[in-house]
Amino acid sequence: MRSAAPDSSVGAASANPPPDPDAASAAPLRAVGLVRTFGAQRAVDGVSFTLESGRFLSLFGPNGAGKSTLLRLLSGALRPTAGELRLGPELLRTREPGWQHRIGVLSHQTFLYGHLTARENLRFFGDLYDLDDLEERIDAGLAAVDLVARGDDQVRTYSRGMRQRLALARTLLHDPDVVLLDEPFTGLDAHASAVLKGVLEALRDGRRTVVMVTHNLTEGLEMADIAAIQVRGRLAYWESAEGLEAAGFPGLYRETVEASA
Amino acid sequence: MRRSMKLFGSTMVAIVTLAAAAAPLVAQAEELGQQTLGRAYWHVFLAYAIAWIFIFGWIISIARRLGRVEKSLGNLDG
Amino acid sequence: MYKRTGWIGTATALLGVALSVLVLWMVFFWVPTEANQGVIQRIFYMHVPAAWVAFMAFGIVAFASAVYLWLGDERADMAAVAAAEGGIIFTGIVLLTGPLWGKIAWGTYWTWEPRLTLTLLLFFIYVGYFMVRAATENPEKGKRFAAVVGIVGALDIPLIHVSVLWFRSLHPEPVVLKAEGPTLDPDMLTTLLTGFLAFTVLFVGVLMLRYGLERAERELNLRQVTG
Amino acid sequence: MTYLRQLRAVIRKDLLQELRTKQRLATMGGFAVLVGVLFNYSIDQAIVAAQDIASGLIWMTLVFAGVMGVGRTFELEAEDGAFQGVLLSPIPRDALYLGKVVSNFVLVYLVVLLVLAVFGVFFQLDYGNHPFMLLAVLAVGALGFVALATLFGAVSSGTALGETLLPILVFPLLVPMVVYGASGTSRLLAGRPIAEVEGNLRMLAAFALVALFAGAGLFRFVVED
Repeated sequence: MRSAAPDSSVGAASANPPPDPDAASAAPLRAVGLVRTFGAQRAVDGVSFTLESGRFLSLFGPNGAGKSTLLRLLSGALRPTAGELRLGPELLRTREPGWQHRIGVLSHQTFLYGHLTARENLRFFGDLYDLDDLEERIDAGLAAVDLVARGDDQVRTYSRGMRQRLALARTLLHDPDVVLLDEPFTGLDAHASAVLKGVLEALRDGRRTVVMVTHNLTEGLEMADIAAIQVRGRLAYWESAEGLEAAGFPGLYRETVEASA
Repeated sequence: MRRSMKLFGSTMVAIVTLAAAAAPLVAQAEELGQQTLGRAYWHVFLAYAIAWIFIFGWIISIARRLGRVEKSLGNLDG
Repeated sequence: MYKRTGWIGTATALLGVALSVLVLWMVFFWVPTEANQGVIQRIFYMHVPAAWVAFMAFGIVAFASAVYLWLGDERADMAAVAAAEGGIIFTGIVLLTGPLWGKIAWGTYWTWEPRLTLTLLLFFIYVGYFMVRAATENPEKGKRFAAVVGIVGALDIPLIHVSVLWFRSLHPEPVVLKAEGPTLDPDMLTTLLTGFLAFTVLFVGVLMLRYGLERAERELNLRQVTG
Repeated sequence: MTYLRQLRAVIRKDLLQELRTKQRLATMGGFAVLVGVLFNYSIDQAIVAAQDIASGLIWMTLVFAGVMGVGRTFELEAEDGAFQGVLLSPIPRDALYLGKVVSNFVLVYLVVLLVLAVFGVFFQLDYGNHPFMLLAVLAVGALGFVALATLFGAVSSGTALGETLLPILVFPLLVPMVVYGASGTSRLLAGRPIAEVEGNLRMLAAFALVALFAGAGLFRFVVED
């Protein structure tokens, strides 16, 4: 049985003696020259960056800029046409369990089965990740997103906000080091989006790296340590969000997009 | 472009050769056909005609597509 | 590289055409008429080589598909498409000329003669191969789907062959073709072998041209989108 | 251990889902019964005895109902992107494939049993002296069918044509299964000894094995981007 603790993942257990538990989580997420083409189209066109662990990256960009493709490359669902991806010293090899254990993805689609209950959904995914102490994890996860009372109801009876909260619990069930968010606020009412924000805020324990793709400039900037703008497959902007004025950002965004388009 | 023209030219030469070879055959076939086994002869002719039409249809279609693609590539270059 | 393929391909195809003309001459002017079946047996010199080419093409499709899935090499996929297109042409020839023979030799256009049945199924596998390609929006996915069709088809074909043979033994044909003796008349054998040689050379030559076309088309496609 | 746990999770999830919705069982079962009704009117039983052609009817119903049911597998997975979530998890693709094969097999075999029961009543079929051999022939045949249909169901659901493409891809490949399955079944229905069917069963098993190995090996090329 494999526990999902970060130090037990495949890559860390290489020839070298096991590193101290924090080493793996302190690892930066690094992309070098990532390219992904679909047929003749270059959706992601030479993206390189280093994201220190514990940071929150918000990735903005117009439609068709390749943001989702970049996110899918980071998740390992898509194989890069060229370039490589590393978490610390560890090279991402697509479709290797070692990587998949360390990544959690939350999209605007929930990845949930409507005819299963919340617990059954989590149990299914927990089995796929071969998690230890699954029932405890499920209890904790449901408690974190405030769904304990509805845990045995079928997901199709849930509201959109509840589903998204459950999806968040599913994303974090295996305790990933890197969390990827693809437009997580799409279609959420104010309340659900506040709850989601609260849980995402709690994710920032300095250990987890988060990458969020979003359209919403204010929401995205509010949470970010780093703001990036992707235009036509390339990263056109990459700055620390600390010095950024929320009021001035839309103008900056528009300029960047127009300059690169 | 030149290559595809060459290909097309060779196709035409082949067809002419085939026609030249076939003309006496057809004459002979009509003669034989009136004597015996007419139907079998016609089936044999038909079979060979089908095979040649298919194969040359394929070659000609390749030549035409190649011509078109090379023209477009030439336009991109020029 | 592309230029070389084009030149060698054209030369090989021309040689194939020349050999095919030679076969025509042999079939219609030179080879003696077979005693049992008569004139209709002359279809055989083209029909059997065409079937051989159709199956060889499928072998190439399956092999190139496996290489493509394994190594992800675009060239393997181009070879597979080229061979599949040839395969569908030659299965078409076999399927149309077989009944022409059958009508005279067996008295009916279609019988569930095992080899003819096998060719029909092969034809449909080729049809599926192209449909899968045409129906996918992401071309990379279409290539992989087609490769899967090609490989599974190739794995299944021996089983199909055994089963249709067995089915035939279960239900004897109403008019059974007399087996040719173990030794074919030497002139007939020469003609048949020339037929095999002609179609094989012709197929290989045209395959190279088709490969060159596929290459040029993809190059054009790439440059149109990026350039 | 991990592998078995993942495999079991897929099977359990699929069956649970089917148990809740009964979508596929209802369509397949309804189809099978209605086919029986239509067959009744399409056959003049004064001329042809149902017993003589029953094996063909059973196998054709199996194939058509099976294509309907198995073709839906991946459409159901597409619901709210669930399959993407599965593909992001570390489950080996062959475990995913085999899990799907098992759950589809359960459904198809339930329909086979329904067909046997319904046709038995409709046409007063006599299932011969070896009903268990009959069940075995149908089980091995259905396994081969499901192994191919699951692989190509994933292919067709990935295309713009969707499920309509599945029969075109899979029918030519099913010939060995139909030949050995239907002839074995008709021998059993005619009361022939078991020894005459053992060869058929062996060939069906060979077919199922080839299909399973091909599917397990190739599935990952079908489901991934």
